[in-house]
Amino acid sequence: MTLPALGWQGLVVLATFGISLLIATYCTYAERVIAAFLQDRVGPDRAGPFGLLQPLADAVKLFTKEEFFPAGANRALFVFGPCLAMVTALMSSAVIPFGNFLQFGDTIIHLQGIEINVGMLYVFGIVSLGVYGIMIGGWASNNKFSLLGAIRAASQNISYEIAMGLALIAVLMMSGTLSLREITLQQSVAGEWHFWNIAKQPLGFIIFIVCAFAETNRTPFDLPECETELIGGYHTEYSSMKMGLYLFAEYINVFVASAVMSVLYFGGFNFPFQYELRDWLVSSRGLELVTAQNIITILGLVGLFAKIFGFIFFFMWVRWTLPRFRYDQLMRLGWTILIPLAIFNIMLTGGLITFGVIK
Amino acid sequence: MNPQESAAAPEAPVAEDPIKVQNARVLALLHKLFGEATFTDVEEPHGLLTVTTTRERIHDIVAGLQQDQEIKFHFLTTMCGINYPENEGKELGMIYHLHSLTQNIRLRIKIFFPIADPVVPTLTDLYATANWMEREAYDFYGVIFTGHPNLIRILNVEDMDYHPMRKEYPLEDGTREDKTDLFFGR
Amino acid sequence: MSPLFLFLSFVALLSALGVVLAKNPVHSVLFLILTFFTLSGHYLLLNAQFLAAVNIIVYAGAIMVLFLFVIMFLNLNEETEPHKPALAKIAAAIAGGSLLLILVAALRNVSPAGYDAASFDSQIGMVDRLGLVLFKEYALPFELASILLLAAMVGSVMLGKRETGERNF
Amino acid sequence: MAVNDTLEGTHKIHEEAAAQRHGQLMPLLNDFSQELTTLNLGPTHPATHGIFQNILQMDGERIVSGVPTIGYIHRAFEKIAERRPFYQITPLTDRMNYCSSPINNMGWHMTVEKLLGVTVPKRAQYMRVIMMELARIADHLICNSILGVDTGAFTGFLYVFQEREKIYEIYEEVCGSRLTTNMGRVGGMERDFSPVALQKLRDWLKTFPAVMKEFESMFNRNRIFMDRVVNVGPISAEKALNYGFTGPNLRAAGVDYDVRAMNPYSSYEDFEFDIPVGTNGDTYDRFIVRNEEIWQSLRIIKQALENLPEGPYHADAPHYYLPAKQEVYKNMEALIYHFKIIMGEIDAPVGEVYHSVEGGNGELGFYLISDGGRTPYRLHFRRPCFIYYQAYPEMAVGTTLSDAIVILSSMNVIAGELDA
Amino acid sequence: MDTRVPEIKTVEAPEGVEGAGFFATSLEKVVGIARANSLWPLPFATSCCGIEFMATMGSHYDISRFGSERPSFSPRQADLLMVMGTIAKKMAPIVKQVYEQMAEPRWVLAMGACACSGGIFDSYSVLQGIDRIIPVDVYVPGCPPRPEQVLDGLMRVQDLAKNESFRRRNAPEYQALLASYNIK
Amino acid sequence: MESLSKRAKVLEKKPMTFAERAYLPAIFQGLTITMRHFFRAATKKQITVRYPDETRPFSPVFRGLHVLKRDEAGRERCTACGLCAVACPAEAITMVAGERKKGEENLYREEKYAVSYEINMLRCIFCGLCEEACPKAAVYLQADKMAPPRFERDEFIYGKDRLVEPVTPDNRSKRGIQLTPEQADKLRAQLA
Repeated sequence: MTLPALGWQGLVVLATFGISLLIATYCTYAERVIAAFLQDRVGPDRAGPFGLLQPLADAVKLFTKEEFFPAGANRALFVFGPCLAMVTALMSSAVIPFGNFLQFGDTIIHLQGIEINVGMLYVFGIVSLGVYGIMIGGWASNNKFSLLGAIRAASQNISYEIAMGLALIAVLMMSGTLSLREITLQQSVAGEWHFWNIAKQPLGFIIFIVCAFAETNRTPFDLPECETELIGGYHTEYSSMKMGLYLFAEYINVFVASAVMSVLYFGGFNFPFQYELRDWLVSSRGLELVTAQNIITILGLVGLFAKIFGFIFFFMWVRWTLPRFRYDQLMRLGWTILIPLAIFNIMLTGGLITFGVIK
Repeated sequence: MNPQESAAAPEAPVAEDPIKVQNARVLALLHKLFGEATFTDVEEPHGLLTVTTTRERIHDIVAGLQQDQEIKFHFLTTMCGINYPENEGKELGMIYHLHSLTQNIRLRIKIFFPIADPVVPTLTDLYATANWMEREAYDFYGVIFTGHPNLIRILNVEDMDYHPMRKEYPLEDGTREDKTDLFFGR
Repeated sequence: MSPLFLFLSFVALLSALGVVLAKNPVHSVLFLILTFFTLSGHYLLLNAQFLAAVNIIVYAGAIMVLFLFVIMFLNLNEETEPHKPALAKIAAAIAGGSLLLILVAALRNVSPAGYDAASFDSQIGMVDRLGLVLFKEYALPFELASILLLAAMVGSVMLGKRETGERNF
Repeated sequence: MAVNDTLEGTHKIHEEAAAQRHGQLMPLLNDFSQELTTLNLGPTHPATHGIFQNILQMDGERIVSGVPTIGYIHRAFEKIAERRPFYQITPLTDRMNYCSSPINNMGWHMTVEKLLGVTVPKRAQYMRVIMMELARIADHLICNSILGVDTGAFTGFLYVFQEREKIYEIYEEVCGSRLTTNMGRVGGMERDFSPVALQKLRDWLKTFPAVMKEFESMFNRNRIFMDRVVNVGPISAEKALNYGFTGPNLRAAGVDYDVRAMNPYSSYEDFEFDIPVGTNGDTYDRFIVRNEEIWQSLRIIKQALENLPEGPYHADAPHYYLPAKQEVYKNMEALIYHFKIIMGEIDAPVGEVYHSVEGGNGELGFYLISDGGRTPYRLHFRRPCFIYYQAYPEMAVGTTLSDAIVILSSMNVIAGELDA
Repeated sequence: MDTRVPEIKTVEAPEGVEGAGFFATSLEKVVGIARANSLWPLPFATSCCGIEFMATMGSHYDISRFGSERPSFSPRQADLLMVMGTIAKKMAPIVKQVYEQMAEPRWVLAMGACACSGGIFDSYSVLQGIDRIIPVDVYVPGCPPRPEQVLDGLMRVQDLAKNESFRRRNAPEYQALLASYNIK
Repeated sequence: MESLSKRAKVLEKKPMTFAERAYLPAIFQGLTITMRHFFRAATKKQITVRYPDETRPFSPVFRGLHVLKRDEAGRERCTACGLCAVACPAEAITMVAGERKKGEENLYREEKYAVSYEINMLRCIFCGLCEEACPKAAVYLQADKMAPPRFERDEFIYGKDRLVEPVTPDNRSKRGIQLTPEQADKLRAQLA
């Protein structure tokens, strides 16, 4: 890789980072407005036009709020907890292929932070670390509600990781690669008709999305922080931006989960008839192939974000509709329903691949 | 005006007030079970049979009424204390409202006792619901229920040193500053 | 030896020491997780990406969470730590020393083989390669391991089974 | 205590005090083994809504024992009532079960009317029935939707709260206030239903069933919700009676005791309605019994509205019912009565009377002893919450923390009524 | 119909925070506006007023328009302590403790007659106004206040927040105010 | 237990069907309901009243802030009889009565008047008993005004300066006895 290309790639990484933060920030706003609309309300409308400055107000307020260290809390870990939650949340978006590539002359910029051939495992590993932020924070708070929240978070995340992993394996069996980019590209190959993975893996997708809800601690699986039982759960004792980091981390996780679902099951940056469109641009509009490809890439990028926002909306929609599970019911759902279903899905996929029904 | 009258015993003669008949029946039963001398001041204010007895008998009577298969006073509606400072030797009282759901008969039993010796047997062994009612009576009037599993204040703070519902204690907070009006004297 | 390797080794040793020396068991666990991270770093240096990721997922992401879970639940800390008798300390020192001795003796003559850049296969640590090796050459141990896991699962189900008459979990 | 202390410090003092005071009752509290933890649920916990405290002994997430402490908003109703003339007690009753204050108001008025021997005209009785059933709906709506909130579904709460707003509007048209209504007077209502009020009521009767159906379809057969509530915190009929349960909580246990049917007051005998009963008294039963009672209340309101008789809206009792304002300005006799009533110089008969109405939470009783003065000599309120909340520890023991919260909110414990 | 109050005063700093050292720089102004629009309430609801607060949260009034729909039941995260309902003497220490646990900047809104002054409950067991134990910034009269009044009260708190130095906590006046309540 | 009322309606708990056990139908039902509300909120008129900018209509009998009425000639109606203070359950009303002096007939309607009349709005529970108690149609709770929130305790003692309604006919409270148009015109002329 040439140095300018490396520089461009660095910019892409930075952009990914920035976009994650921006989306997380405005997720708080979206959450409020969507919740309000679902509930026949209007949501924040007094901070800036349509209340668009609401997240900024929240952020500034949180930054200038007094720091607290609860008595008996482990200070180092108390600070470390939210930092870890934030770091792990941000790390996972690095391998998401947000777009194909842009080509300017000889420089090719892949719209992906970093391409590694075990991308999916990377995401999975980072996500599995996310729970440490919650656990450490909850434990360091020296509060029983926090500890209960932390314990719930730990057991919930471990349990649902298994089902999630098993659901992924079915995708892997079809794709034969762990690279997210490869998986994306396989879902649409020029000249061939390819379905998105959702058509081949409907059951796997349902399992995956349920697990995604659980991994991001969203209703109906928001037991670690459920307000009516544990007050705030693991972040009960946190004030100021440390609490803000936890909230942020949750939204970034939602964003990443949405992105991963879009990439794995909904074709990532592919959109229907993209190659036909490219060919049409070249043939009828007289564009160069490179330019046409760049346009397609940009459109794909926009399309992927549309998918991601759709999923984020779905996350919020569900959150404001459903009651939450009880702790033991949640565990039972994970272990006795989702995991067997996921295993069945693997067997089914294996069978279908063997008999050549899907590829 | 008293709708309770309408739900009367069906076998009551037409001529008589059904409530009166029913009350007479209950009273007869009471006399039969516990003896006539046990009850004084038998009244029927607004159709509700009211008897007064002594604290020595109250536990037996309530237990007997609860176990009686004919009338089945299974339900302790409420109990409350009362304070008549003028009645020498009977300053404090407890008033029990029993209810037989199956026959829809209510019964009010009163007991009175001196304020210097406010000791009453508990009913918690008969009715679980008596627990807090007795704690409330203890809290408000200082009635001591022997045999109560946990006779401590329920509504007021633990370190309160008087029983506020007794007539001698004032209602007001005393720290209220914004009341300058003594003119209209309440 | 690249500086990265040196750095990772340094951190690995330091955090491994931390595991043993930390007073607070929670700190110990956190040091252990750090150790696993550095080990994963080493795997990456060895071009074993899959192993690196799996190491993080399985060890750091799952097993250590359980460790932490248990420690938090038991709420171990300095006050509740039972005093260990001197004999146990001496025995531990001897046992540890022996282990060190054996390790040193075993590794004394090992000379790390350099690699031949010409014949180096960059795909050696990749998933598909690993899978082939695992399912061809080591199929039997692999299946045996799965039986072991199955036994463990059955055992845990038995342990976790609800007593009759108990409500909820 | 220092500012940066743990949250738990909030109630540490209380915890210790409570542990001391419950020492002899709950040996567990003093002598708990390593695995048990003590958790303070309340007084400021979000799920305790009102204010009461539960000190729970937890084994992991399971509750081993619980000790409730109440009295955090004890306001000395009974003592205040001894110092207030009869008509000034109405605002007090508002604040007892504030989710359904009209029922309290009417119950109190009927008690006084019983003492005074005043007969209320039919129209006023029907008006009272309408307002009381509206209040019951409002009460049950809030209880059931809060149960939804406590299981994590906030949206249903906001949907039905809009209906509560509409009920508030009707209250406002009828009496001039939204929540603490101070509605009605001894002897009838303070004013007739205005045309606007009747129109609002009719409109509401048209739109409400759809919302209620929607609410039910969001919860009634939703497995997540059912799993949370079915067989959670059951109580048998015998136990419930022994604990003095009344109202929906008793009916959920299968006993069809309803004051409206057993001892009808205010013309309840004129109306057709069913008494929904549950089967085993669990949280789900309490939920569906309340939902069904809302439908039954709607039935009653419709009947009362259809058959609303013409006539005066208050009794002809010049000694007790304030004369019309126009009369007061002109008529000397009316002015004298006006003064006498306001100054509390009416001659209430000596006597004692117990009257009960079916409140939002059960049998709401008023035991009034009058010695002929301007104030009651003794006024005891039979507050259903206070009586049945004692059963809470027994219902919660053996369940999880989440269940305990659901049980608590399904019991509909209103702090104002609990502590009086 | 004009339901607004004709005589709303322009903003005034609460007792103890006016005086020297309280000049608002533009940064402080920005922070003030941000804080004003993000007041997370801690609903300390004990009785009737709590139900009216629910109405304020409800669809008809929607407190979220003011950025305050996230009730934080943990005092650490709350900016505004809304005391709603009767505070009995048994409850008083808890109110005080919750206030002490809140992180600066913190404001207190006493909602309803009971919290402000005891209301009709002039009895031995009721605290005659929470300002005997904690400093109150805004009083909302009414029993219970209408949601309109609650929103008015919230806007008064916003006014306070907008015009306040963010070094409020270190100001000697504020320290003196807290000291007078025996809050460390 | 036997039936007490003979009108009991037993609500059976039906066991869950397979579809219900599979979570999804109920979830989709819930999601459709909320989505319907979402679109209703996004398209039709919203329920929310944007308070300081819009206001909700109050009922004409709403019990809001007090007003001390004047009569059609602009004289204070209150005669300081004290009934309102007696009727107040919160004991929030205080007044000092005074004798009307010669030459004050255009100020006070009756021979006795309230020299000072104070309502403690923090104590007041807006129950309306004072309005009901007033024999002179003097004190009313306005339907269109509420007691505003304030920063200081002392500001809630409403004296006559804030309670007595303005003389000008257009600013009179709509509650209670109102001026006829002719009376208003007369008063307007008088003021001018």
